[in-house]
Amino acid sequence: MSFPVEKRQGFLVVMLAGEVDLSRSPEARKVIMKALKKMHSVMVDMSRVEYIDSSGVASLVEGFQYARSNNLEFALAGVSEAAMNVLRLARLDQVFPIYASLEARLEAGA
Amino acid sequence: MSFPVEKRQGFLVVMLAGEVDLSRSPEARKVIMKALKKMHSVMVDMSRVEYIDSSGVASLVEGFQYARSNNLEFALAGVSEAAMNVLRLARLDQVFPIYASLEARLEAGA
Amino acid sequence: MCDSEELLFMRFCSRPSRLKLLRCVMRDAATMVGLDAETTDALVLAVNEACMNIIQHGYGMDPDGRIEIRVCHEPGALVVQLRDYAHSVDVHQVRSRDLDDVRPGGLGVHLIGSLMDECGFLEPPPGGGNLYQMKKYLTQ
Amino acid sequence: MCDSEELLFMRFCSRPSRLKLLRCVMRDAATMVGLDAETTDALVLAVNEACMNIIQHGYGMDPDGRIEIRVCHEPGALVVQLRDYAHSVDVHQVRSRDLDDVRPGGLGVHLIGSLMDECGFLEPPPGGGNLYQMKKYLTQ
Ligand SMILES: Nc1ncnc2c1ncn2[C@@H]1O[C@H](COP(=O)(O)OP(=O)(O)O)[C@@H](O)[C@H]1O
Ligand SMILES: Nc1ncnc2c1ncn2[C@@H]1O[C@H](COP(=O)(O)OP(=O)(O)O)[C@@H](O)[C@H]1O
Repeated sequence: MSFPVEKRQGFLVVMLAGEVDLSRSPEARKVIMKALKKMHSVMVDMSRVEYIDSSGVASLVEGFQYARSNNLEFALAGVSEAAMNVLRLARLDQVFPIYASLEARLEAGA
Repeated sequence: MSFPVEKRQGFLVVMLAGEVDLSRSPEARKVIMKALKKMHSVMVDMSRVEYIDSSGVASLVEGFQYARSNNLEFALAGVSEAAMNVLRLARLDQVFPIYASLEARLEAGA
Repeated sequence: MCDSEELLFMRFCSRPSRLKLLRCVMRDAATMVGLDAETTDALVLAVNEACMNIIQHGYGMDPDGRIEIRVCHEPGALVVQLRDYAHSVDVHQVRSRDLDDVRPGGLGVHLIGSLMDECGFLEPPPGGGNLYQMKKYLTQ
Repeated sequence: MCDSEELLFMRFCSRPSRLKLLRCVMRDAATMVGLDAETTDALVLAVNEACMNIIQHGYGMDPDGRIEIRVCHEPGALVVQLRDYAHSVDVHQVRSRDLDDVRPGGLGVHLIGSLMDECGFLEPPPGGGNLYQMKKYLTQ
């Protein structure tokens, strides 16, 4: 069970869902890095994330850093309350670009 | 947390709900027997029973027997799939009067 | 040291209020080995009944008895072992009432037998008490 | 024999796939002592992080390490003890990265510290390994 990826305008949208814990975060990391390595900007749809632990968060940080050094956009969208709590505790809510929804970013254009 | 009882036409309706296991079946038994001892016919609404074990079933059998020896009606209504499976295994689906819903019995009249 | 087939080992007290936790744990163990919903319900009910019997008959409702459960994933079967430290069971006493003789109680052993593929007491373990084993076959 | 304050004791292997079961069990234990949803989430996350650390650092991802969890309901607190059989931890190494130095990893210990009221290693238990204890105070 991998996480689905969809092309939406200029973005590859990675749809994380369920429990992104140590057993699933390697998959999340793989999907995110694969999308970025196509030199594509990436949005992570986190609306259906029910649980994320520090290993899941690490996958996001790795994507964020890779994007930054390669001049790509990397953003989170529709972050669920459960995930947002963890990002807040890690003070990463101030680091990642976070949009209320995919649409909120897509409507803003390039 | 006891189980609620409601007066509906000639019946006292006992509304079991949730997990009627060894920790809750004494409560179920008490509510059922109390209603019967008022010399009232009793219907047990089982539509919201998520789990029932043999101790919960024993409470029903006790009510059924008491009603029979005292010429009262005792019936089950809207039995959830989870509860019906257990009644079937205990072959009690052939013993208890079982109605599809409270209304099904009430509409039939006295 | 850690038996790779052992899914989990849990110890808890002989209290009715612990059964909910037990069912939750069993449900998850079942999900982990890929049991379908119906088989999971059967397993959960059977293990619950077996624990109730320990609480009610083994420990006579004393809330401070110790119960240990071990769930192992063997090739072809999920194996559940329940161990108690109560007086030794007389296995001939362990049977349900005749189902046609309707009266409260006397259903647990029948339910377990209907729901599981194998069940029964194993050799009394060293240190006393009882060891009860149930198996649910895993169909591919 | 059965400590009346012990809610549960569970043993499982150092596999990431076991964390789901652990979270489920912790969630139920929290419900049993009446924790609210928010406190429960905090507890579950903290215990998950502590177990991850044992799996990743204690056992270096070896899937056959043994982890034991004990949850006790003390007056005023829920106490969680995690015991492993890995090499003894150098407690001075156990700290998260500076949060401002953003890089993958290095958050677990910080999360645990933020989420729990007390946490830390106890005296190494007889038989080796480590004993890590966390407490969540129960507000009435
Ligand atoms: N773990 C046990 N320890 C001692 N006796 C037991 C145990 N399990 C079952 N028994 C015996 O078997 C009988 C039948 O059990 P069961 O079918 O579960 O019905 P019930 O528990 O309602 O009596 C019990 O009444 C008891 O005498
Ligand atoms: N149970 C443990 N056993 C050994 N070392 C540990 C343990 N827990 C934490 N550590 C050490 O503390 C450091 C910080 O842990 P943590 O904040 O969880 O971040 P991370 O696990 O991502 O490195 C780890 O890198 C490790 O060196």
